Amino acid sequence: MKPISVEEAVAMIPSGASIMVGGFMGVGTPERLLDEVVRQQKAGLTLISNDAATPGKGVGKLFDAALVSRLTATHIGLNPKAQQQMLANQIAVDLIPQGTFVERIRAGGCGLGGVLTPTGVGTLVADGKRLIEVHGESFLLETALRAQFALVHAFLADYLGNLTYALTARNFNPVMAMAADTVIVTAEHIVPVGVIAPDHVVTPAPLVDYLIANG
Amino acid sequence: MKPISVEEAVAMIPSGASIMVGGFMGVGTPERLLDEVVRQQKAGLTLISNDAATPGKGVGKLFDAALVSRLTATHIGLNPKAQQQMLANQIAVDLIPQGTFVERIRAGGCGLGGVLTPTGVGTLVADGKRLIEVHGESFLLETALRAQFALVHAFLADYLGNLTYALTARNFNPVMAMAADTVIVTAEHIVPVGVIAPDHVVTPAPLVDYLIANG
Amino acid sequence: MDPQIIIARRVARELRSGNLVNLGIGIPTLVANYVPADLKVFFQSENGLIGTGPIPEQGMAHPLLTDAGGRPISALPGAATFDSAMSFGLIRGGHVDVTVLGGLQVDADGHLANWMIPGKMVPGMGGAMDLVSGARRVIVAMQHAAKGKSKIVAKCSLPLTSARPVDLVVTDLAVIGFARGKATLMETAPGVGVAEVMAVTEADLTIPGTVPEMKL
Amino acid sequence: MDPQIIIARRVARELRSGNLVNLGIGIPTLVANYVPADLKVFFQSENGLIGTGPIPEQGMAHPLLTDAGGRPISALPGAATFDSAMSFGLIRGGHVDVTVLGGLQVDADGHLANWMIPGKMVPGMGGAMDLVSGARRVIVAMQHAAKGKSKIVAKCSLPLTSARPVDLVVTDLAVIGFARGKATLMETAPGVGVAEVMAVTEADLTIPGTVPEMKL
Repeated sequence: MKPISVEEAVAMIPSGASIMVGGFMGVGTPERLLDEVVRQQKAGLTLISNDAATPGKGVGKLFDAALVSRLTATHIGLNPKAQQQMLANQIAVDLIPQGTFVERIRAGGCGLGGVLTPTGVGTLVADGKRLIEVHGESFLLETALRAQFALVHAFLADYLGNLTYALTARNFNPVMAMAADTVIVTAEHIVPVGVIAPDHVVTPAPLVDYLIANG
Repeated sequence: MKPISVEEAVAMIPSGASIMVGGFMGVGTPERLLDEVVRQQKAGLTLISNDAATPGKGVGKLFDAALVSRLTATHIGLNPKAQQQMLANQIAVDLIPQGTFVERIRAGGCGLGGVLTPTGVGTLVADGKRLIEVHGESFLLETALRAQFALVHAFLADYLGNLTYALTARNFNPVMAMAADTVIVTAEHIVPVGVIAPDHVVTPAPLVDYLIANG
Repeated sequence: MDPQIIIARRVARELRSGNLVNLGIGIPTLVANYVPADLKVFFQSENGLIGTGPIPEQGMAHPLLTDAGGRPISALPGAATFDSAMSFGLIRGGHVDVTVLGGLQVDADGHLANWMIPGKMVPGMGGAMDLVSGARRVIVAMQHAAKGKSKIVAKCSLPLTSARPVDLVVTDLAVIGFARGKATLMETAPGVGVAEVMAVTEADLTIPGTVPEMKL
Repeated sequence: MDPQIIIARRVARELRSGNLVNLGIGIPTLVANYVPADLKVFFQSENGLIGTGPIPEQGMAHPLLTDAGGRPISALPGAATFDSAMSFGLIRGGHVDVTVLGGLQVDADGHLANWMIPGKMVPGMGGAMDLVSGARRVIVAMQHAAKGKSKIVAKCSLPLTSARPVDLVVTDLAVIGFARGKATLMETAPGVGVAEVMAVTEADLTIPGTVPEMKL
């Protein structure tokens, strides 16, 4: 893990990059990184995020600034701007079930090619997907999902990069921290090594590439 | 969750049942439950366990008492009795890679039909399995694994059944606690509700059917 | 009684002690208000919490403790938090005993449509498809009709949420089950007759010999 | 120098600061003893720990903190523990930078056999197949020959551990790489000549113009 400024971190992300962003309706989202993505006007992004949050909050800021060109998400109904941009074909949107979304990312992070899920069988979600039978039951083959960058928000980070999360701000952050080529983390608190007990670490240090330093 | 005596708990397990037992070389194994399984002479068991531990320790006790008739495991090289029983065809043994073992159990617990893994492609492990290509890469289809009973060992259990695990005794316990029809737990310490912080719970209470009471 | 409250109160009677329950947004959320205090039900919020509590007192809300809509909630003693992989492992893996969801349409075979209206409402399915596929029991809580049109239809015209039929539909007029795979009138709301329900229901309903009145 | 120590010291030189490293049992375990103190390497034990420390002082061992063989170990400050799904997610997902494993045979194409001898040794593969499939770099640490027979063979006669070739083999006599897919003699052990290595190696080795001596 390397401590880095938010400006330097975002400067590494090219326009057109694929980014996974943690958070659920803006809760547990690395706001400082998104503010800087907007400031540096990184455009044409492929965004992988559970939802579109709301205007002005979390990944909603990326829609406010019209920086997203492709989106994989599970629900964007609470962000009218994202809805408008989708309906106006400014964004190519892939809406998928939330359990499938998280398993595809987990598969991407854990070296699996994909998973078989019952979710979506017999619905529009099955269109174009392989149906695989196991012991007489039908499942959809859902393939692994990865990104170039994961933007992750933690509660505690220690000097090595071990992470914990708080309450419902954990959500997609731990799986995303495994599924990207480069993992950039903001934390509410940076603490010395040993403050986080081994049993409480959720994301072990070697998964973290960059931690946004204070100040 | 229902508190129960170890005698009553094991009395629920019929001979010939399939049981998953947590632990890695006997570390993190519910010894009290296994002692009672031996005392009640539950025979013809289908055992799903990472290894065979060593004679006298962990699931090794089940081999000492010759109670196992089928075994799915990843490594039994450190238990000569299990090796002997396998070579004498007293036990049908399915040895599978450890990452595949845990993903199959996780799939069983999470309602997935299976996962695609690169592990074992081009080896003996691939015999009789479906090979599935995703984006030009080959994966083995490994199907979900469940049992009738999971015997789980925790570090802390609260009065509701929330569980935490200690250090390397966590291993397969949390995934097994999701992948069986009936989940029976022993804990090093039973503590009041609220002693375990929400962020530290690893196995949430609703997954636990029975907790072995003290005394 | 307010129609939504009839529905919420009736659904609450389906919950059992020890159940893990997931409530969707809208009417389902109201169900929590009518669970008897002595019933120990675990409520899951799919953004990563078991043990959701009421809206916090003024000044006590924490920005990192919210429901799936991003609104502040509290947590009860014995609550557990977890990531989304675990949350949907619980849902898909059959560990959620009951899910209560809103509906746009339920048809005579018990199929639910509740996530999109082509050309009009395309918000995404969120967790709905996993909940209907994976929960042990799926209960739909919705008004019987909208704008004078029955929401209990012969065949869903809207895209299905799952190929798996739901177990129970509770409306402001009736409780409908799917014994032997066909919509069956189980109960009527207080003061509502069987004929009245049939008149406002598009789907063919099987009518048993006796149809009791809902207990609320 | 003891052959095992030659191997362990040479392998240790392959590790870089920040690497997540998994050491197999046997000779690989010795590698940890030769990592320079200023090199910050994370060692994983696949039973659920990153940050393995040395064997505990007398009386300090804890029965719930062990290595993959069930033997007491310690944990360094900043250690992390996790379940087996996470442990193998790290391994299969390419998060382990280097794994060092023992071998029974490695062939000219870099294929490793290290988990069974049909009719003789059938212990199970444990984590070996996942490690070879998933780690970024696979290093085999083994004696060059056993009972006078080369372990660097033309073609593995024993069942393969993975279809994926290993990256480096370090023996008591040589370092062998697999540039362009073919076994290549990279270095010789101190005092060992190229001819001597070739004489005890069954596989055809590509011999570059210069073959430096191992630095230990």
